[in-house]
Amino acid sequence: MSIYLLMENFDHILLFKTNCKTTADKQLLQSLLKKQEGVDEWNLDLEDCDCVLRIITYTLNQECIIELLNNNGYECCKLI
Amino acid sequence: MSIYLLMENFDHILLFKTNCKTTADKQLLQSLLKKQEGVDEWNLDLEDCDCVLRIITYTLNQECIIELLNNNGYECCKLI
Amino acid sequence: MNIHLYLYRYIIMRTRDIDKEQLVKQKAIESIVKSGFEGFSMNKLAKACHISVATLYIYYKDRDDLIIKIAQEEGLRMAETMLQNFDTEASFEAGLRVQWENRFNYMMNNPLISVFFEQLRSSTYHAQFMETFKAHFEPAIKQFMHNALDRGEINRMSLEVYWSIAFAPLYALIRFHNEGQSIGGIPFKISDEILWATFDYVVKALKK
Amino acid sequence: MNIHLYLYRYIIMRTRDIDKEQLVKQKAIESIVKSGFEGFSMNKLAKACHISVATLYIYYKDRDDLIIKIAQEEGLRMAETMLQNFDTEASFEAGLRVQWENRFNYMMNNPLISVFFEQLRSSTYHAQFMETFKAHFEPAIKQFMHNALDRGEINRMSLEVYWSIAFAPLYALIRFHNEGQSIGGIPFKISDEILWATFDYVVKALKK
Repeated sequence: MSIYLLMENFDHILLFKTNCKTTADKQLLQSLLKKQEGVDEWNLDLEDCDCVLRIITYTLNQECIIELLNNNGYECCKLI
Repeated sequence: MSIYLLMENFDHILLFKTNCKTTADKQLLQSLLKKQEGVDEWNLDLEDCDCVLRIITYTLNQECIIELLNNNGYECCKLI
Repeated sequence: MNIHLYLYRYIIMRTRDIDKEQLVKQKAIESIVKSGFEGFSMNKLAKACHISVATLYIYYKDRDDLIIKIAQEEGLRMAETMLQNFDTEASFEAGLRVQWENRFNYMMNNPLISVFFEQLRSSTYHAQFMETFKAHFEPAIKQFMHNALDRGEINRMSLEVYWSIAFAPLYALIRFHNEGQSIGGIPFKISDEILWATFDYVVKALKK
Repeated sequence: MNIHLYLYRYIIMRTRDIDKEQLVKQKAIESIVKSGFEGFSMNKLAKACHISVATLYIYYKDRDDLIIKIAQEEGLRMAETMLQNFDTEASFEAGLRVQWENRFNYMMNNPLISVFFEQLRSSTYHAQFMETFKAHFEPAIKQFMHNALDRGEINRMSLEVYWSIAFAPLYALIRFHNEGQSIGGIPFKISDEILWATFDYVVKALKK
């Protein structure tokens, strides 16, 4: 393989560690994120211990999502 | 199979639940039971959660073994 | 309590129940198939059989002893099944046909057994299984192969070449059947037609 | 911090590293082989690759997405390997020989792959693997079989009969080799001699 590095911009992928553990949590998130403008795609990895929330957005920033979840009683922080 | 029941006497098999969990415990038991007259055969199931001690003896009774282990700092009771 | 009642209870409590022994063995295999040797414990087994752990330890020295005895017994049972109606003096084709019938029936009548054998293969208990199996099976099969070679029905070849031609196709079909699908997920159910069509190709391959 | 340094850091942090992607895939297969799909997690994988969990989630939506992509990629890789030097217009024997060579080399060069395939077979990811594999492999092999039938080199038979004669013996030998022992625990190492002796019997079975 001759090309080792491809430059790509991943700023539109926001990643969070949450405590959304159940399918009920996922449904609640569904209704929250549907109402939120700017969310192009999202998914929640229920099989992961960090319950990773992954959001594709070209307009929103991390703080905005963290606030949204916190306001609805969920823990949510940047995934490192 | 025409014979369903065979009468056998198993009074010579004594069974105990212990807290002998390690090979070190097993070695200590080895030295204790070697000195104890009347023990024909014995083994300790380290893979079992009850750490079952199984003793073949035609002369000793349960109390005798329980006392021996207790006196050496081990828990030991009849396996049910 | 009068002495007769006492004796009666004594006998009830201390009889070896062969039905129960079979149950223990059956449940042990089921449990090992379900959760592997690592997940298998005397405690779980006792619960599954509705007997006390102590009863298990009456018959088996420990977990290892129980598994070894089961492996040996299965080795014997497999050898006996494989030799049913097997005539060491039969022609190569007739003898191999009986081998296919017996192996096929054994696998079909013991749906858990192939998983259990796979587990045995990759365990330390394989040796005890094979020892018992071989002791009962090998003399007859050796005589049969010897006869087929003497009569010039087949060529001399290594055991692995022979086995992979003579039996790998049979076990592949059984596996497809057990999984309910063959190559690429196509639904599959074995039939006499498929079994014996495959057998004919095997015989064509091996017979001079 | 001046703007150039900032841009520099930005590029370093956000480049897609193809070597690292290969590492992730390799480690993922190793981890799945070792502890099964149940024991596999994004967290463990990130640790094994010395990268952050976030980096994994940049490229893969979730655990499922990662496994599906790996299954698809392996399906493609297997199809490509199996079709190397494979001429759909070749004679039946020559074509089957190339199939044996390619499958044998693929299995030998990828020691973990047979375990991984077994795991895929019994998982929900099997469909994605097979879809990709079939899309790339089937047109060529169908043309080859069609030609062999047209030329009257082999008889028409069901896919399962064909596969169990044509390939089950090969995979049996590879399995013996991988386990280091054959029937009854006899030490075994595959050789060209054994491989091609078995192949000759297979061809004898299938050719008219």
